[in-house]
Amino acid sequence: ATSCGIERTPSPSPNQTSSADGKQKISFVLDWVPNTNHTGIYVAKVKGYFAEEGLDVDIIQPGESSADQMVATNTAQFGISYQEGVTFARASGAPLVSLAAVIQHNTSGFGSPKDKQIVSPKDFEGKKYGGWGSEVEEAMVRQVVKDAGGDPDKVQIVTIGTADFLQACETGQIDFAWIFEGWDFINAANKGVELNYIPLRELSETFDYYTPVIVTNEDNIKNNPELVKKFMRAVEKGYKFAMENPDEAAECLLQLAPELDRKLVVKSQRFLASKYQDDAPYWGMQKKEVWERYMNWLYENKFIDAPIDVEKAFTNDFLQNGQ
Amino acid sequence: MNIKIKIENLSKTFKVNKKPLEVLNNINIEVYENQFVSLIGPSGCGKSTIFRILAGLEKDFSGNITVNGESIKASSCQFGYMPQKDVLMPWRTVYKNIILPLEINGKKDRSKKTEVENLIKEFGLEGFENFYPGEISGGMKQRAGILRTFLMESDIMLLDEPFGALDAITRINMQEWLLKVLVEHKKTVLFITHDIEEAIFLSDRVYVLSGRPAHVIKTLDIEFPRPRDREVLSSPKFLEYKDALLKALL
Amino acid sequence: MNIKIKIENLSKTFKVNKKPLEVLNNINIEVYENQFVSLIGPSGCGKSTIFRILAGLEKDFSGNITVNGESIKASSCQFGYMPQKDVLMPWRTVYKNIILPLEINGKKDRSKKTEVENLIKEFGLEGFENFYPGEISGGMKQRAGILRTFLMESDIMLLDEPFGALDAITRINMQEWLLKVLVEHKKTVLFITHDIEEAIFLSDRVYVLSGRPAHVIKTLDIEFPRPRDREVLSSPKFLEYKDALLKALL
Amino acid sequence: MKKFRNIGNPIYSSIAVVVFIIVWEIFTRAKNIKEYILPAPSAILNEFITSGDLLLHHSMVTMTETVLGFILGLVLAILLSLLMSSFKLFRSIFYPFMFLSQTIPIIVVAPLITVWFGFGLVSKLIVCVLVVFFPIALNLTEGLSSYDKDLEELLMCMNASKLQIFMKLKLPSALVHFFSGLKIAAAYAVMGAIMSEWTGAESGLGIFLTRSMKSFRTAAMFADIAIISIFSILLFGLIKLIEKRCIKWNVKG
Amino acid sequence: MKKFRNIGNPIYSSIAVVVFIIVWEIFTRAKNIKEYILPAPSAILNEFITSGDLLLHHSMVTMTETVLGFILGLVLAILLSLLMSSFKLFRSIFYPFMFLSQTIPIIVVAPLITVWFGFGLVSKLIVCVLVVFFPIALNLTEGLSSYDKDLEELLMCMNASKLQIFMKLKLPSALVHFFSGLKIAAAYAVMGAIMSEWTGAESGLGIFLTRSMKSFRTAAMFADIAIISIFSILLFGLIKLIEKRCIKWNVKG
Ligand SMILES: Nc1ncnc2c1ncn2[C@@H]1O[C@H](COP(=O)(O)OP(=O)(O)OP(=O)(O)O)[C@@H](O)[C@H]1O
Ligand SMILES: Nc1ncnc2c1ncn2[C@@H]1O[C@H](COP(=O)(O)OP(=O)(O)OP(=O)(O)O)[C@@H](O)[C@H]1O
Ligand SMILES: [Mg+2]
Ligand SMILES: [Mg+2]
Repeated sequence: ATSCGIERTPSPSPNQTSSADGKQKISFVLDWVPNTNHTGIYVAKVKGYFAEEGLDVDIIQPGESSADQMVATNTAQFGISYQEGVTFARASGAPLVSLAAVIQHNTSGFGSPKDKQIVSPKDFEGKKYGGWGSEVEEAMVRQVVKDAGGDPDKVQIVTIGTADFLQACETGQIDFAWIFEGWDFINAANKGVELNYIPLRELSETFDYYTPVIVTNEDNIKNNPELVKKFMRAVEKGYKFAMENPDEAAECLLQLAPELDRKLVVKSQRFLASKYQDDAPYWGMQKKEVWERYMNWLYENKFIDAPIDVEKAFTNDFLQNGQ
Repeated sequence: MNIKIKIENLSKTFKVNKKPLEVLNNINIEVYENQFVSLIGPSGCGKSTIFRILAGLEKDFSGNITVNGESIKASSCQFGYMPQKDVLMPWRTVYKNIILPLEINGKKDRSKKTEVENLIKEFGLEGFENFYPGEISGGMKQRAGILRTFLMESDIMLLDEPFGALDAITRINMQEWLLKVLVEHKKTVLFITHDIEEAIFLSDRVYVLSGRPAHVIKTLDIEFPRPRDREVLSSPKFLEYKDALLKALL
Repeated sequence: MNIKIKIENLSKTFKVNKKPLEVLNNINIEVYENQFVSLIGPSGCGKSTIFRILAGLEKDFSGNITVNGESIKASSCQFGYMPQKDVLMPWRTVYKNIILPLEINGKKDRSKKTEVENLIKEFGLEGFENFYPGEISGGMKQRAGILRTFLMESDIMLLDEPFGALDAITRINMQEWLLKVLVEHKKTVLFITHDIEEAIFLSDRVYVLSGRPAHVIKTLDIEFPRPRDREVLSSPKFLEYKDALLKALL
Repeated sequence: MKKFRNIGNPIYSSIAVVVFIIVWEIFTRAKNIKEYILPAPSAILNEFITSGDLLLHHSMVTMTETVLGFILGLVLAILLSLLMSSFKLFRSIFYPFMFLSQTIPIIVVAPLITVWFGFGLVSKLIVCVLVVFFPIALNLTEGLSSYDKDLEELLMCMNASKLQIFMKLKLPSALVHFFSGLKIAAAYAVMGAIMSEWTGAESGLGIFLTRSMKSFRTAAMFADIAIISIFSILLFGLIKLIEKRCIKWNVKG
Repeated sequence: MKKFRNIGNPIYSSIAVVVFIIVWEIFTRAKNIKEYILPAPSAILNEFITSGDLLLHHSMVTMTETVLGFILGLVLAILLSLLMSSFKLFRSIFYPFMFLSQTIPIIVVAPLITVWFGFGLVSKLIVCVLVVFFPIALNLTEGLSSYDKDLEELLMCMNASKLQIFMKLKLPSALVHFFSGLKIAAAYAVMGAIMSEWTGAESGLGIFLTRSMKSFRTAAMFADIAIISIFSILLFGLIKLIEKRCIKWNVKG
């Protein structure tokens, strides 16, 4: 069976045409707008690491919806996803494989304006949580409250869709929300709003999953390991550069995505520089326990019909220059 | 006798494709109360334009028009006006088209209803009340138009070639009806026709208009007494009138 | 002489609001080559309906119709047909409306152009070529319609009250033109009118139709020689014909 | 021959839809297309069965929004068209804003709308109405100025009031345009409700849609879309029915 | 009096827009509204200056998509309308699909479109065309069946071919409807291009929009929306201009 349904042979993919200067043209699809999670990719592109490997990478921004299908079908050879997405994708048979954890630990958590005095999940009781409306999200919030000995039913969960956390807080519509430390938290600081922040990784091991991750599909790994190796070598180099030179890395990102807020990007980059590798022996390493723990939680809470084989969901084989 | 309509030095020039088209040139017409006045003249000379001006549908003319002693206002129409082209609403049945003026005046009461039914019978439209305009003949449309005009209940009627699509017999019936209305309802009628005999038979006075730009080239008072019957048509006086009008037209 | 149009036992019933309306009842009409045949009859009797059937615009009739010896087909029309209501395209100028048949037949060449210009002059429409239908008078619209029908260049013309909105003088001109065309172009004409004198003056034969449902109540052959001039109008024979037709109509 | 504005025989269209579904089923099976790329109709149908209750629950929410939004949008559109065709100044001033309102990408302003008007019905209705009113208002406004000028003159000669001219002439003349607008709006109405759920909602087909999308349940996503389509078609059918009653005369014209 | 279909005096509408902007500016200043809730016009203007080059670059991309999409959508709409008004069977079969195509939420199927048609112009044009063609096709189809039946009969008596009846009668009669459809489409066209960027893009106003939104640059986001609006208005103006030339006679009729 081929990985992609429609008359498209996975290898060589028509998307892997050669560009004019003989480089192999491939597509990399983001999960969101470009941000500091993606810096390594941008560095690799700007600094010519991809070119050194003979690759010509188009970095593509999708719409509001996830781009996992594009990678699963090899429409794009590589992309950004997150552990939950890969788990769901694999549960439904899509052959996504995670190649690297961009950030070693989950850098998201619960943020709230200082004056709300929310410092532990127990304080969530009687407060309004603004979420984007996912059932998984809701279950996780309830879980952390329960873990902290609170009554999850006392948390009022309102869906704010795509509304911005800060705006929603400002107008008094919510009290706290799930935010990214390296993005929303820093944005709030920039805007002069003081926040309380409870990192998720401190609340539960289960929820310290990998987000985001770099993904490809099984076919590339099986039939095109050279390409994957080349690509990951450049990416790894990019992220290493970003760890060492956050300010210059931020410039690389801003060069290709100048629409972003410079102040935010620079600060965020400085924050993330130490978070990429964090306590891991090398950048991008993924642990089976992390994959398993969260997958099991999803299964126990009936979000997936059957456990998936996490061994197939990720690989560290293409890290550390493929050692 | 009161003067009902007084048209003084009426001139009108259209502008089409930036070129002026002089249509009316110093028209003077007087219509007295309960009089029947006809306009005749070559096709395209400007007869309908006079009516449209009276009805307030054309602005930009020069001259003076008074109706019942008052200058006409652009926004209101004091006439029962029947346009040359029969304009019926295609989405209304014949009956609904006819009673449109009653709807507009809010006079759709019971007593009216029987009056309208009788008129429909008299006009030979019985049985066609629920037909749509697309389903009746040209002459029937015209009769519906006349009836509608009558129901506008103004004491002055402007009729623009009302009998043009009617056969001889129906036309005679309609002429008789019109004369009856003239007497019974004390109406004043201004009438356009191409039928010279009709003009003479019906009118107290006939204005003959010249070709474009139209001016009055002859004013002929018809001195047959009222009520008239069709015998006048064969009187020598009638032939005299006819000759005079034909000569003026040629 | 060849028979051009043969209508045998033509009957037609409309259905409106589920009730049948019998309009034509066993009509028989014959028209020979180069003949001028008129239909007269009370308003609403079914004259226009006969034309519409001939032109292929009404299906569902009973009876037999042959034109040039062949049964008429629903999909095509072998006539120059002028409907009773003048239908001009409001978005085309008078000129563009007139030459529509030429456009359709793809005959818009140079020589045609001068012919059309001459006709426009003859029809008194000179100077109005670039007017839109909303800017010309009722009689002018009718003349444009006649001209357009002539340009359909069929050897048989069906004219439904073509002169209804024309004044006496213009009407005479148009009658003369029509007779000229009849002779010069060897046309065959089927004609509807309400003007009995016109019917007699123009026709070789006049059919008188009864009221609805229409059947032929009189067939009158007019035996004036051709070419005719207007003197026949005052001949005793003419008055005889007129009386006969009037009697039939009453 | 004189049959008028007919979307055609519903039998043919039903057959066409059925054929389309069968071809789709065969295609996905023959080509062995993965469910997450394009689920087979049978898989979608299966989803209807397994997630039936859930879909029903979400549907009810969205239908309510749609119906409310459609009615409000309709009322607004009629009101605006009346004002615009009655008062030139209003038209001059308002027409550009009406047009501009459509050029704003709802997806980006949805969060702002939430910020301004809070969560809940108001924000949702604003989005719904924004989507629905425009095609109706534009078509109706155009329609209200395409009447027979001769008939208007006639009515003026009868000294009909502006309201009477409107009711007896302009409105009937505008009906064809009006219904064109309604049909376009019908196609967008359910989508409008879906978008309105972006302003924050707990249930609704839009929520189900994003949830199934994010959890890679493509068949469920298609089941959701199918419901959206079916409901749109129902709305369309209703409008068609009303149109048939209203513009009956045109069949005869 | 007989002035016809007029969006009104452009002076009034310009004044109205200017007044609107001034009120907005005063409002945000007086109420001291935070820029990230609602930026003042001056802040947006400032964004035009500071991000001018960038906006221009992205604009060019989106304009190209819009123009291409609009033209293609127009052509498709005309083609479909022709087919639908000429062949009853085609109409029966196709009308429902045309309608259904509008009920599919593009935002969720965008990735699938990319999977089927790849990154690049094809996917984008599909989305653009999908948005643009519908209002035109629906209005044109309705328009093509609202002609004067008497004129049709006349043409039939002249033995005009179907094509001739179409060209000389149906098309001119459908123009008002057609332009209504075009105007609706004009309002959606740029939005369509923006949506098309959801299928994956590197530049375009849609990309700028989400990037500025997600990095909390609300003023930049509004500047982007302003460009979208301005371009839509330009498209509308162009259509208005063509309409004026095409339906000139109606002013006189
Ligand atoms: N709206 C208009 N714009 C320009 N010219 C017009 C307009 N209405 C009428 N005319 C011109 O005015 C002249 C007189 O037209 P009018 O309809 O008054 O003639 P009429 O005497 O009623 O003719 P008929 O006996 O044929 O009905 C015509 O030449 C016509 O072209
Ligand atoms: N489409 C139709 N549907 C129903 N009835 C119709 C239709 N067309 C005509 N009729 C009826 O047929 C009858 C004859 O109409 P037709 O137009 O043939 O009369 P006509 O002899 O031409 O009259 P006129 O002299 O008034 O023009 C009328 O009673 C009319 O109501
Ligand atoms: Mg006239
Ligand atoms: Mg007739």
